[in-house]
Amino acid sequence: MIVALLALHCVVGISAVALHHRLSRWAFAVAAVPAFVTLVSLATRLRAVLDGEPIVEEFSWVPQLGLSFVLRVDAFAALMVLLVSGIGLLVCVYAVGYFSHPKPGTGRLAGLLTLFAGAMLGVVVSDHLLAMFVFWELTTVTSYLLIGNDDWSPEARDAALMAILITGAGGLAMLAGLVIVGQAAGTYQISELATAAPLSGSAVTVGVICILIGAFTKSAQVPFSGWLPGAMVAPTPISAYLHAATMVKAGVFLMARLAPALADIGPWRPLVLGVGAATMVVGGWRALRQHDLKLLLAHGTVSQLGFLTMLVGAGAYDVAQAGAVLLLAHGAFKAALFMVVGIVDHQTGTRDVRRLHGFGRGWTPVMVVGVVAAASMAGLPPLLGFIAKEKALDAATGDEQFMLVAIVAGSILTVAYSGRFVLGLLGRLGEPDADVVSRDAPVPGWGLVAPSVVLTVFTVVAGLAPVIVDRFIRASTTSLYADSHPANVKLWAGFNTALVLSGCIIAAGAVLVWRHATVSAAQDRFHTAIAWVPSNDRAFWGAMSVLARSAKHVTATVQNGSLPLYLMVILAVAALAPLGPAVSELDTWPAIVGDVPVHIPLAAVIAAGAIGAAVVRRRIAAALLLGAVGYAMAGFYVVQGAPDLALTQFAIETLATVLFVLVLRFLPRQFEAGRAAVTVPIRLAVSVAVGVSVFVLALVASAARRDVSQDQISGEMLARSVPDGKGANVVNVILVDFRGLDTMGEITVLVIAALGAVALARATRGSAPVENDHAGFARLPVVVASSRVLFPSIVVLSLYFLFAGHNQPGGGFVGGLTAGAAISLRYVAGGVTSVRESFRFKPWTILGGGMVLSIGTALVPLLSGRSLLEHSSIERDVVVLGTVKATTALPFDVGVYLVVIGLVLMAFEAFGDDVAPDSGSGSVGSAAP
Amino acid sequence: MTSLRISGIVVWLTALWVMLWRSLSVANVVSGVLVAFAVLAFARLPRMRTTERDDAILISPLAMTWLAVFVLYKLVEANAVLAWEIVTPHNRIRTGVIALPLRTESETAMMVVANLITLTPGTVTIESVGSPAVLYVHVLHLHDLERVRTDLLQIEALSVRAFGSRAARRQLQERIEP
Amino acid sequence: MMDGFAAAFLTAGALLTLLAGIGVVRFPDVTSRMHAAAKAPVLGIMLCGIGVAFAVQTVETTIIVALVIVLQLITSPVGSHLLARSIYHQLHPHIDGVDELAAADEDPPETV
Amino acid sequence: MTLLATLLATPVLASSLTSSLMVWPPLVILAVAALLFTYRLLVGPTLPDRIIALDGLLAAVLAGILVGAAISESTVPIIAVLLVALVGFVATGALARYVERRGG
Amino acid sequence: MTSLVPLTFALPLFAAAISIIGGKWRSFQRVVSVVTLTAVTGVSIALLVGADRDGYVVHRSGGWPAPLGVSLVVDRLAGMMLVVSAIVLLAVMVYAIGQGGEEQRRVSFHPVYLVLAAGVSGSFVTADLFNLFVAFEMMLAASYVLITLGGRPDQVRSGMSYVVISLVASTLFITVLALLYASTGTVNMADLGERLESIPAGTRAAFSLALLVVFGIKAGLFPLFFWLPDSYPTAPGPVTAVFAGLLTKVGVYAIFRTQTLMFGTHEWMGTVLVVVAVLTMVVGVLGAIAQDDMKRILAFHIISQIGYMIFGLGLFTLAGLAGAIFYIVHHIVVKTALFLVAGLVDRRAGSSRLSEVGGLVRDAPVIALLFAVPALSLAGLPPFSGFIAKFALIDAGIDASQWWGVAAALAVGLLTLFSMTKIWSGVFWGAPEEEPSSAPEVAGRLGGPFWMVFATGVLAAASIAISVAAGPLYELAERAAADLLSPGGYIDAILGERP
Amino acid sequence: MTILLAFLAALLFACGTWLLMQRRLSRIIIGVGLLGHGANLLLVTAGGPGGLAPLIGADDNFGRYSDPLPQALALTAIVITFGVTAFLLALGFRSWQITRDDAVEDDVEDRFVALLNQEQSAAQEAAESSSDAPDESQSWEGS
Ligand code: NA
Ligand code: NA
Repeated sequence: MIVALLALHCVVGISAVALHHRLSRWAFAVAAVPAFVTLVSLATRLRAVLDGEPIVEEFSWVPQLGLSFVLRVDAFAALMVLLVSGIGLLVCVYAVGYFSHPKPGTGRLAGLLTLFAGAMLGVVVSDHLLAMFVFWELTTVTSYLLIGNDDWSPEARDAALMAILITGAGGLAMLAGLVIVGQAAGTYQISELATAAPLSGSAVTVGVICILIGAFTKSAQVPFSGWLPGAMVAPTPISAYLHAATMVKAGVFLMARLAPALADIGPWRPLVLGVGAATMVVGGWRALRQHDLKLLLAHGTVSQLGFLTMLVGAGAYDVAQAGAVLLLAHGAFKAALFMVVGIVDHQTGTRDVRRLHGFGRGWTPVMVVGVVAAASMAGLPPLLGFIAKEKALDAATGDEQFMLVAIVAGSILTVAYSGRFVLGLLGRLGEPDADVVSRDAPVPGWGLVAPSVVLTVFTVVAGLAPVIVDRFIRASTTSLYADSHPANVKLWAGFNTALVLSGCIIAAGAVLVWRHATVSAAQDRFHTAIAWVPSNDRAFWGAMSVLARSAKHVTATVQNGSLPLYLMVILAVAALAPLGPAVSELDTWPAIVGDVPVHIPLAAVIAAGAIGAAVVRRRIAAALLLGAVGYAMAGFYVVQGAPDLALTQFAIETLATVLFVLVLRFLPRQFEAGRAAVTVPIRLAVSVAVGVSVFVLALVASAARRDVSQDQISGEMLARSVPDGKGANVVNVILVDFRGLDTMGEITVLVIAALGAVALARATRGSAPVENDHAGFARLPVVVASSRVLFPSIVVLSLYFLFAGHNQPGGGFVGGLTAGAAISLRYVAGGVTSVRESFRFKPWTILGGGMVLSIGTALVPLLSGRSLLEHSSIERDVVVLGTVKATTALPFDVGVYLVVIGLVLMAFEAFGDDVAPDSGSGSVGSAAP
Repeated sequence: MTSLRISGIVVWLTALWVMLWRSLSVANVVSGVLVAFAVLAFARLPRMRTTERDDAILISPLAMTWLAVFVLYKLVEANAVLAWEIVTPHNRIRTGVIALPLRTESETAMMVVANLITLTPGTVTIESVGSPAVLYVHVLHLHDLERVRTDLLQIEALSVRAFGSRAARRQLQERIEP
Repeated sequence: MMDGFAAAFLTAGALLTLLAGIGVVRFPDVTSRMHAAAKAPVLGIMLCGIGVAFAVQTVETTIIVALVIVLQLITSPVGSHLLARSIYHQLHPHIDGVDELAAADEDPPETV
Repeated sequence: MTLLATLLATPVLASSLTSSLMVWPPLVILAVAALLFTYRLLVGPTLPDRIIALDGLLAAVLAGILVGAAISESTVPIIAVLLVALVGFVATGALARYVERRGG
Repeated sequence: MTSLVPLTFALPLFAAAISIIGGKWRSFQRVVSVVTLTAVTGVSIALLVGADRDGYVVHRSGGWPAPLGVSLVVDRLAGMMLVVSAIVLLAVMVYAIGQGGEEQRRVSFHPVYLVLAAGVSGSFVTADLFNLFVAFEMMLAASYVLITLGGRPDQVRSGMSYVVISLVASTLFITVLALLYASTGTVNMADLGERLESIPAGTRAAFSLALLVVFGIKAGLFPLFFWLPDSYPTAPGPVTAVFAGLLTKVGVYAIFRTQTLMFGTHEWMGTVLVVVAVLTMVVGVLGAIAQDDMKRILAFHIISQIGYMIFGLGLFTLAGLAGAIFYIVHHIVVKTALFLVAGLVDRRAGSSRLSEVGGLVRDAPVIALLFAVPALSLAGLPPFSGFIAKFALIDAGIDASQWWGVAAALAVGLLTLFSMTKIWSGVFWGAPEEEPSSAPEVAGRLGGPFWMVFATGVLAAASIAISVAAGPLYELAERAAADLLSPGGYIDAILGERP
Repeated sequence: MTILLAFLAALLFACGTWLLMQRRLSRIIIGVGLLGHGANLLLVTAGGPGGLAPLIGADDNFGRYSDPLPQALALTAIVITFGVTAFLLALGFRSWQITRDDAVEDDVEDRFVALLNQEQSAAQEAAESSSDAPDESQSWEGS
């Protein structure tokens, strides 16, 4: 049943939001449906609930995390449901009248309101801390959307932001608190919490503080109360619902639920009482200063929330019972008062007491409602508000001295601002020179007035005959404090201290009302004196601006947008992080300084080339020095017994040089001596750090080999290469067979690089190459004629590498790179035109074809249930030719070969043109210094 | 003098293939021919400016030997000169650029001549203009201009005799003895 | 005996390369350096190759060394030609004697 | 000093040449040549100077590989020399094309 | 079943090849891409089911036994990553097709995207460290191309940074691989896990830190992430989305895999990770607050969210790891969805700058809804998936008494909420304050082309589905975490049972 | 790993690092190249000291083979680096098309944030220097 109700809210809410254009203000009529259904459902089960048989429903969500929805409607929950849905229903009816001239977003409000009501309902029926938190946060979000619904207005947006951030912060703190407490108690279920073993420990203390922070923010307790008056930018029906009757009660509700279990834990009671008292007094004080009736009510609400906090949080059942009555009373009178203010605003266009000068005759019901509800707020008999306050004073007269004082002080202020409200409403605070707007204001329709009348009737009837709520209140109290025996709720509790105090309070309040001008002047003087104390608003927005500033500062510092600096940080970290632990293992200094004499000249060339490349200022010279390093490395590979690597290095060096030339011919000759991003000492330090780190790691890593007993995995590769891999060149067998998967990925990288290079270089002109006449590219007969012989010769060599590679140095890569050199020769001889002529297929086709061939070869064995890349081989005797061996490694390698050729062709497609595609003037000479 | 009329490029590529495999077997020759034809089929050779059938070259083994000996001699001689130049402090360098009007129109022949000139130390071909080509040669030791020119033209004669096409031989003949 | 030949050829080849190196360092201008470097290494590698052929003494090695020598002889002048040409046109080196190309450029011959 | 001592004390890779004396001179000579070329590569001053030097350096490396092949009596490394013999000039040509366009 | 493992990356690769050849016909490319990615999704789901049933699904490429060949393995974690990434890749592909743009203009979009998909899958399934490098390279190479697709000046600028940094990271990776091989003589991860136990502790610690740095660059850890927010937002919309959702998580995955499998769970490493995680969270979220562009705000949040995942890892407890795994799964979906929304906003309003956009809640309510769901989820608000993820981590953190980490996680959660409201308020509320940089494209009631909205909606729905199915999903994450904490099963699955 | 080679690798890494930390893409590419050489040096030496080329049966009459696996890995790494370098050059080329240079400029958005930060600290200093005049627009009173 509970879930169905929640789902109903959800569905109706979403539908209303979705259809809000069509429904407009009638969306509120739709929104009333779930509230009504809820009330009816509650009514049917109320008897059992009040008899102590709660409705319980349980749904597991993430059981491992203890996340589940335990929904439980006991008497206290039923009280809250009554508030939420009852006032919700009335507010919806009221809103239909209120929004007589709906704006485009009005209908959406109804949907959001329904969603909010659903969330609030969820909060009050949750018997599980985490489930309650889920709904709690949903109320935060929906109220954000409700407050900011009039999104054109910056004030609305700001208020919404403030509300969501403050309550959101509280929510997160609360989450931590809930988890801490839940973990300590071993359960998240509220009904089990009270019976669990008493909690203690510093973690629980922290947890309790966190939970209270959450509750305080939601219930607008000092110092988190600033968002609530701000939220008054929302339309009045919304304010009446959210900020008077329901959402702000969530914190109170939570404290009421947890107080039985947690009130004895260290900071709970002092915090609850201190904060509640401060809130009650400060809120009352501020309410007394307002000219805007709605703001007056808002601050009044803050004050009442402080009152409630003290009552429900104190952890004693009699005080809590007073709290339950006050919850009910406050819901009734505050909603009614907001409705009244809304009516005034709706009919006159103002809520400012200085512009109200009394209303005409038709307004009497509104005035009566306003005055009676205000009287209930002030705690005048025989209204429900009076009963609540009496009960509270009575309960506090025991040992709650502090609370008593706070209640008295706060209540005096309450009487005063209630009086101010009444005076304002009746036009007694109107200023003569202000526009008179109220006297001729149109009389509000019954649709607008009726809901507040209903509430006020309840206030009066329940005040006169509290017996109608007595059972409810007592059952609620028992449901919170199982072993308690709450007294009956009575209008006349006898002549006791509380009554005397009440009288004094009313008298003192009346004096303040009577001398309201003097009070205002005194308040003004006081505020001038303490102007240095930041207001809630100022504190909040100040904090926000500090946040924004520090965010900008931090970001501007670390995120400076400069690649050199990023690299500096990365390289420094990469060098220093592993260096520390590595150095500690450097105790075993290796014995061997060098093992092969030829290393010395090679090292000398490499070192000279590297240092030269690092310091030389000409771009192309740096490329040449890198080439020198590459050649020496190739020599080194030969020395180490790695001919395949040497071949690859030599071939790549040739191609890389050609590519460098292709690009560098456009770029400025020298590196500009511009502003250095990283200063020389730092660059030097980082470079040295990287060098040292590599040095140490290299030595330490190879020294560690002694400690590993297993053989290198390549040992088996050497053994199985010929018998199982069908190839004598182990490197090639590794590349196409043992680790053919790497090669598959590698050719893919080449394919992508090729596609990317062309896409980039031709970014602005589509994919079609531009024919150009090579004005600057002299045709050299000697070279052309030579290349007629050399081009096919190099291609033949490349094919040799391809076919011999499985047994001799070579392979698809070396072959492809060699063919790439042949293509480069065409460029040298005749420019890019000649390159485009060099093969009968388009680069795309070669590239894609090669990839299809390789990957297809890899995939085929899967079809017959074997492994990816599992090669098969055949050996046949052919006449004349002798034994012919073939393995499927060959087509794989042919694919590799084609891909490399495709890459080179594509590179020339990309930047082989003599005149850059969109170089504007087209003259390259102009770019040259 | 026997001359063989064959497609020079196919022979060369096949020979290259067989040499790369380092063994003269039927399989290698057959596959070499196949590879050669495949390469010529899939790859397109650079276009020559003239319309001559370049592959129709005539190989004369005897003349080729002469050419080889001559080139090797020049190679060693010029290297010796250069070595002397390098190791002695004395500076005999006198640079110059001379024109070398060839007598054959074949671009292949021109290419061979130009490359042989470059190969011999002390001389480098830096430009080839027109047809029949005029080669411009940078000379390191230009002391006797005409002697250098004669030496270099000797290379042309030798190489055309070694593997010039019929037309090239005719042109050479015509222009040496008009 | 054969090892003696091998060592001799290898040493000679190395010396020729060294010679080129000295020339490249010692010669005063880029054109003469070019002359020094363009050829000496060719012969140097040739000699070293012959040395290897003597040292290893297999048909395979001989064939491949022969191939190296032939290819080196074909390709090396092409690069040198290109480089020399670019030096002449871009660096305008001082020419001691006649410059018939400069003369021809002023009075260009007919081209086909 | 210890570095040099260690290096000198370490035998070369297995050699079947009768006397290592016959093997050492070419390698040392080539090392000196390589360093000379490297010097020119570093100081330039013109781009063709560096290109020439790089070509020379490459030649020295190739000659060194050949000497190594002779020492180890192996044909395998020569294939690398063969590759460079056939394609090495392409890089030189491309660089020359650069000089042609952008000057030395 | 084992034959399915290589299909996760080989299928997209083959499709990429076909797509290159058929590059002239865009609709052909589209069909190939969608069919392939759908197939990969199916395969991934099957693998996840298989992995959850058997623990490990192993495939030996080339038929070679480990460590001779490259072994591929799908365990529960890899299976989860495969499934979620396949879904995201498919959705983004549909979105890209709906958008047109660079997808329409460039021949290379489809093949490159497919390779990206292959690289991502490959990274998840490989059990070989070098092969992981190769898979990374595939993914990265594809990302280089995608991030610069269009060649605009800002793309070139940020592309340079991106490529260079990635290249440096790759070089560092190779370096570490070299050193690891020098120490152990193997590159198989299971094998490494065994052999690294015998090397000196300092050396092993150095390796572990070095790999953390290598993957930390890709994952976006403090202080290695600075390049990321500069790079991602300049890419075409769908590309940014898939980068944001997947690429960093591949780095995170690699950290999870290598640290747990190869280096064990040491307390000092946990501390390092938690400190790094907290700094990453905080600096990332502060960066987001300083921004004025929806895409950049979201990009900074990638960083801050990575911090949460690493925090979970650093706890080295079952709950922490399970929470982190859940977090990864949730975040991939949600972050991708948010960037897809940013693309919709960009298209609808002509800009993604908060000052140049406004009022979309009225003009394009569908986009607003599509933003709200993942945004609330990202902020960790219940009942969305992000709440469960964040809650799981906070729960684990409190359980492990990592108070500062928990406090940071909560504070950063609040700031994330602030960021999301900032976007909401700037984009969906109010009115534009400045002229947008390009013309808005008004497109029907959905606020954008159907397939774009559809794809975004699918991911938003997926985020809700994660939250609805959080129970079983978290159980799965817990089983995956248990596997990570006891890597013996993984090692045995790859190397076989040994005495 | 000998000290000589370890030092050489360290030098390559140091020079590469030096080149990386500045603004010209072509220099960065050179730096990446040096780093790549350093990494390959480490890879190739990771298999232990050199030996015979791992060609089974060709020259296996003496000595031992060098470790083929790091060679294969290095080969893969070299080729990948080559491909990516080609792409990086394309980026440089594109950069030249746009800006006539290959400078890696700072990120515009980041500079914008930095600028805001500067302005804000300047404003703050100005505010502090003009002493603490109370802000009349805000009162202690909420809203
Ligand atoms: Na009050
Ligand atoms: Na805006």
